[in-house]
Amino acid sequence: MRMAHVVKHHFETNAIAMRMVRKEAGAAARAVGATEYDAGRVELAVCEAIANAHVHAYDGDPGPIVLEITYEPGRFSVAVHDDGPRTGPPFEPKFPEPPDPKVGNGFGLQIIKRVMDYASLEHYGANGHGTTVRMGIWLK
Amino acid sequence: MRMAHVVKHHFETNAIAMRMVRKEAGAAARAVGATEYDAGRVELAVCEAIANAHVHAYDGDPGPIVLEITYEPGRFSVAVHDDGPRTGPPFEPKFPEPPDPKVGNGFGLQIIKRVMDYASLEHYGANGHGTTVRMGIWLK
Amino acid sequence: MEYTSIPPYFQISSEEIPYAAVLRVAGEVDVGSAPSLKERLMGLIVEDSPGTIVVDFQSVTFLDMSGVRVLEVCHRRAAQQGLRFILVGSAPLVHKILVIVELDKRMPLVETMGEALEMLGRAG
Amino acid sequence: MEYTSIPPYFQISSEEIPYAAVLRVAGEVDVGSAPSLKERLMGLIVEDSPGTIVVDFQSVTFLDMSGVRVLEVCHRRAAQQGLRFILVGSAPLVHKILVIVELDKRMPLVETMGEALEMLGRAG
Ligand SMILES: Nc1ncnc2c1ncn2[C@@H]1O[C@H](COP(=O)(O)OP(=O)(O)O)[C@@H](O)[C@H]1O
Ligand SMILES: Nc1ncnc2c1ncn2[C@@H]1O[C@H](COP(=O)(O)OP(=O)(O)O)[C@@H](O)[C@H]1O
Repeated sequence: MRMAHVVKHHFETNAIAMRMVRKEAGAAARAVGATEYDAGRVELAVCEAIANAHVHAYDGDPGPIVLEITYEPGRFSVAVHDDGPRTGPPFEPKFPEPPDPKVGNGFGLQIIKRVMDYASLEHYGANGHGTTVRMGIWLK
Repeated sequence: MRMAHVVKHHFETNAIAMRMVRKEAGAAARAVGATEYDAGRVELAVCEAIANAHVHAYDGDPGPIVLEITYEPGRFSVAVHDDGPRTGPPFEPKFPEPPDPKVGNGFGLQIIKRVMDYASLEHYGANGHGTTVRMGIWLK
Repeated sequence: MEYTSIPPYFQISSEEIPYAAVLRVAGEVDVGSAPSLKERLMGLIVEDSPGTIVVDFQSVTFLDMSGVRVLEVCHRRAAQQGLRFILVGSAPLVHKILVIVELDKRMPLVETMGEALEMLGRAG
Repeated sequence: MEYTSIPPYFQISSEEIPYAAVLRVAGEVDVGSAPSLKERLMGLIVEDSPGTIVVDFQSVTFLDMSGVRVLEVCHRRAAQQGLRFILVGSAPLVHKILVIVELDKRMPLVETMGEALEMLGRAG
């Protein structure tokens, strides 16, 4: 049996909670054997995923996030769920490839994709079902 | 207005989740300015509170915990809620004073009380309502 | 979105050297500290600036997109004023994000202050 | 409750010196690593042990009640066999928990290996 060990984090998108949670994700990764560099990758990707939720799902206002950390032997994964956008058009549920340096779009997701060992995006439309970013790293 | 910044952690009492959460609590404290020593105090107290829930609320089996971290300017606090004991007698909702070195009882709570700047205990009887330990440190 | 109530986790200092202004940055550049970085950097991009702005990132331990955006906008402003930007240092992960967003294609990225000074010498 | 699947965050090594067995412990002693500490400590408390067991905690970064309980039970077993226990070192917070549980009243707690060796000299 492969045991999964899960910690779910519920918080609102305010600057200090976002900082605490980013650091917590790094600490959780270190706690199960991630190197400093790998914990840094997790912190950066978590930071960008939460920032996206803050900006795109909640227009920069506080809104609820559930960040789920899962440890299984050999891998450490994170899912970031938001509940938006409350308004605005649905977006393509994929990582922009290539990002558009002119409008500056697409780099947040690009960073997530490039620093993590795997990442995916689910979007459930504009009717309040929200967006989930799933990502993870392999642990040696 | 004094803003409170809250992160709620939901997990089960298994060894790895308990380790991750203890480290997360320390990281959250550091993220808002706690010294290494103060973050260590938080880690130790969280460790003992979760261990108590694991042993006394759930008889050493996995059971649900909600650990709530709150940052407010000048203070960092933690509440640990469990949902037990499912069986067994209700216990006195207070910190044993003095602890009993012969039976080895009371040192977990004693440590919490002595390493944190404040701590309190609420117990809601043996009918499944559970126990809450609240504690915190002052930040300079 | 600045964190007004938590202790600073970001330090910044500046110095003038021949042909350049040097901005030394240490700690974490994130959404909470990026505004201070922007303010200090913009403060160096003024009429009577020396020809080059050296941003020393050797002691930066974290950089996110909000920090990258500050570098981008300040670099653009500097270019408009005919000033050159050199970015020094950067830990492996900081370097990685700079490469991902292709900042390395838009401004010189060197590893040490020595290399930056050498570039100044060549220009000056 | 041992963590079988995560990398070790706890190191232990032992050495015999005149009149004593020394156990050097490093890293975190918690519910996951306390069983290994117990096994190694109990392994030193045997018939032909030298008179003293020196437990060097100078590199222990975390100690919780499960670790304290191991020290207590091993100390009791050692006493039954006429062996002495000396605990060396300990970071401020590790020291604090030892004082709270009053282990400092039940076994000598010294700060350096030098002090421990001095005690051995006196006993030996
Ligand atoms: N959590 C989210 N909720 C809604 N839309 C999102 C979310 N994350 C990303 N997006 C959409 O994907 C696009 C690309 O995101 P990203 O790569 O982070 O670049 P940027 O944030 O700079 O636009 C965004 O512009 C936005 O439309
Ligand atoms: N979360 C909890 N649920 C139920 N009972 C608890 C809980 N925490 C503490 N207790 C009770 O308080 C007593 C003292 O706890 P503690 O100081 O940790 O010492 P110990 O765990 O060694 O008994 C326990 O023996 C137990 O009866």
